[in-house]
Amino acid sequence: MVFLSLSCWIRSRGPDRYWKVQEVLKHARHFRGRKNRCYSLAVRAVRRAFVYATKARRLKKRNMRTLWITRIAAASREHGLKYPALMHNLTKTSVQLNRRVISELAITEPRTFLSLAKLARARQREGLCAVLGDGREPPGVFSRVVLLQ
Amino acid sequence: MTSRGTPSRFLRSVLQNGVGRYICQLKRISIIFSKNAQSSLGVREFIEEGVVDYAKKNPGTVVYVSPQSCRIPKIVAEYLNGNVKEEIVTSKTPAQISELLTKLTDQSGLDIIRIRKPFHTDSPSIQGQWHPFTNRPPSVGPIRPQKQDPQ
Amino acid sequence: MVCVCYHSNADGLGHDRILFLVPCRTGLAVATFCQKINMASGYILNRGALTLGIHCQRVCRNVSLSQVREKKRWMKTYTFLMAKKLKLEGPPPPTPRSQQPHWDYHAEVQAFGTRLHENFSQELLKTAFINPCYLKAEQQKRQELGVDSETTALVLKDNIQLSEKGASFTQSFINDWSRANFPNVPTDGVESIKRYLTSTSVVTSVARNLGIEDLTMSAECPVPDDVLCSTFMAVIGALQESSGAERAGFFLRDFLITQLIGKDLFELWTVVNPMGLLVEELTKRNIPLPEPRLIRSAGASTVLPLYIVGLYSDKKLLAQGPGETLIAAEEEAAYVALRKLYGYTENRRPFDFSSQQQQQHQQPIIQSISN
Amino acid sequence: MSNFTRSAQQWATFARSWFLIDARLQPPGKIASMCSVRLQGKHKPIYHALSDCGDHVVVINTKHIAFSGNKWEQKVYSSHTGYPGGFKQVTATQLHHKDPKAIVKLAVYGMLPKNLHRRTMMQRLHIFPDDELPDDIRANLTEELPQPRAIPRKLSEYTQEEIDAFPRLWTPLVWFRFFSGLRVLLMKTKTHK
Repeated sequence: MVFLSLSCWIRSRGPDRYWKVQEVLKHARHFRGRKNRCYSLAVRAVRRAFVYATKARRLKKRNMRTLWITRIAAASREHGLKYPALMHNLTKTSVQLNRRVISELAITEPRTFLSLAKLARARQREGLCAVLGDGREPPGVFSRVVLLQ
Repeated sequence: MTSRGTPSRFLRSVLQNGVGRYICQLKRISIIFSKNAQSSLGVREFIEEGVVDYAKKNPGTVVYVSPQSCRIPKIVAEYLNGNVKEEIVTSKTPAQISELLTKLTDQSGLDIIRIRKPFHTDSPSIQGQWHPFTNRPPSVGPIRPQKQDPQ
Repeated sequence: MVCVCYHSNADGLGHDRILFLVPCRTGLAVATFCQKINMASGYILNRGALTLGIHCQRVCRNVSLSQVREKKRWMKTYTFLMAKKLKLEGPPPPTPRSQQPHWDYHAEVQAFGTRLHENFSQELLKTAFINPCYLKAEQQKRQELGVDSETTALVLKDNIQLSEKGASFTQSFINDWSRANFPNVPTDGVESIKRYLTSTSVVTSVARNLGIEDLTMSAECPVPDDVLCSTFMAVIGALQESSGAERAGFFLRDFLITQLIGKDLFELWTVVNPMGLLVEELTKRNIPLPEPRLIRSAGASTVLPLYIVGLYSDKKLLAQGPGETLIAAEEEAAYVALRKLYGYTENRRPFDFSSQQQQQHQQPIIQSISN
Repeated sequence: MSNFTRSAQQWATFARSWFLIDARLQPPGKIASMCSVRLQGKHKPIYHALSDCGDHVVVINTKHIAFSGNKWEQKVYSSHTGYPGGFKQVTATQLHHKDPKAIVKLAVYGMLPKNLHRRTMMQRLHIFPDDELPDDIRANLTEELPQPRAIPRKLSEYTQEEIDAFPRLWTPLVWFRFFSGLRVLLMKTKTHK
């Protein structure tokens, strides 16, 4: 009685973990320290990284928006206008550019941004004049509007 | 997948494709299937029904149909920039296969990796990029003790 | 306890491979080891078999459980072996696509024409792909095989004529096109644009991305750059012969001239002394000579200074340019002024790459406007 | 404008400029907030937190800063040496006498983001107690910033004509006589008691 297939089994010690380990290490190769080669450390780091990546997909939108706002604020300050004033007056003049486009305009097309700022400034003045009206208060009201003019 | 761990590239096209004229980037497609295996049933059906139509619709693509004794039927697509893409079509219906073929036809053959931004340009600025002196009034001499009224 | 052993004198070094089959309580345990048979072999054998038997009992159970069908245990060692082999031997030499499976030359050539939306005459196109080096190599091969050259002569024409024709047409077309599109750029500039567009690196990259490499008949397998270049020119020659110069012009415009997109004039044209060139140009146009002035500077005493130099001519600002040093800034300003003079600025009109039918539609409108 | 070579354009866009702020009779907090914006580069539309695009700021006349209220006596700067009993507290006056740059420096340091870039950004802040600048720094300057607060004029700076022309509600002399008379009267009544 000779078993031939039995001798083929002899080298295989348990299940082949190699591929499973490689699947994890593949995502950890750029990590720092032993995490990029030791499985037991890598598997935790990779799991954490995936969690961060999932959360960051949401966060990215938020962070980008704050970055755009910072940039627009910086650019509008150069033209002597505050960010809320700029955005509010642009929406009032129905300029429907979003913050990404406006911030890109501020970097790559400074003259276009300058004209946008001028537009917002003009609208701001107009709005102020409209509030002030013809300079007379409604009857029976005394306010500082007269003094401002 | 994490964004730092995966390779990425910018949006681009092969040879500015579409600027002058559009060229279908798929140059060759070979459908490898088995004549009698069960897993290539859908492929066989597709070859009976749709392959001729596909070839007529895309005269710029050479379609090779090769029956081999194989368990896993596949579609090998070769692109103009030299990339080769293999798609396994084990037990897929003819509709799915034709959908896959249209997808392969429409692709550019560039690596399918994360694209950093959905827009890209070689010359981003027409009016000139911002630099620290863009919005400054011109002045003579290096130092400007400028006494602007802070409007 | 039953021991079944058989000896195999595979390696003639006196080592014997002994295989023990030890029936235990749960199953079969198997052990191989090499052991020099000597005086004390009986004792050692006995002991080894005992310990291994106990040891293998556990191993064996795992094995019998985890032996799953289609789980490729050999894969790891095999891939490592293959990687090692690849590292030792280097990658295999590339084979031409025509010698790989799935290749029909006629269909490929036909598809090449339709893919590019051009009407090639098939004969000409096939001739265009045959390089003289291929013919030479083929003839030599036949001679080596002992085939009589007279009975089975190679009735193929090489592409030298077509290639020459295509090359001259390309030169003249690019020349005309750049003259029409950059009326202000001097001859040197046009020459350098032409040189860039017909340079081997650009033409080969275009040819590779158009799939000409597969179809080219060449003696060597990764087609050498100059052969690929001449093949591309021959394709243009074939196109010009089969469907006229206009179509060939459109072909060149769509595939070669698009490589200019995103390129700067002075990337292609190396000007050693831009200021001298600017002075020359201005004297030609009867504009007073430029006068460089430092407009702004920042961080002059640091290692990261910025100087902005303006070029004034007749008290009017011609151009300004930033730079790391005063000289670099002046040079940059001269470049900017030259770009403005030559009309190769970023805010120029984009090149006209519209298709033929669109142009025919547009032309009457443009004429009516210009009238 | 737009036709710079790419390398030159890059150099120009990311060049560092040098700002000059005169702190004479200015509140240190306002000076510090101006400084911190510019040190971080938040006044540029190309701002990015990772791109290190901050500028240099030169503050002069820090000896002459002005606190409002009674901050000179009440504001306390605390520190701890780390040893037992090493808790030090000094008022703003004491600190200012010891080092006239310290108040502005601490104010800016506190307004910068608390990260690893903070020390780098502080190195781009140059503070001078007087209005004397070394020549190498003077050569770098690109722009002087307007002061955040209008400097009030002292009474000694007004000319006599201006003082005379100033509208007044009462004549001080008459009122002085009236008050002194009143006081005498009150004192008399007190002594009577």
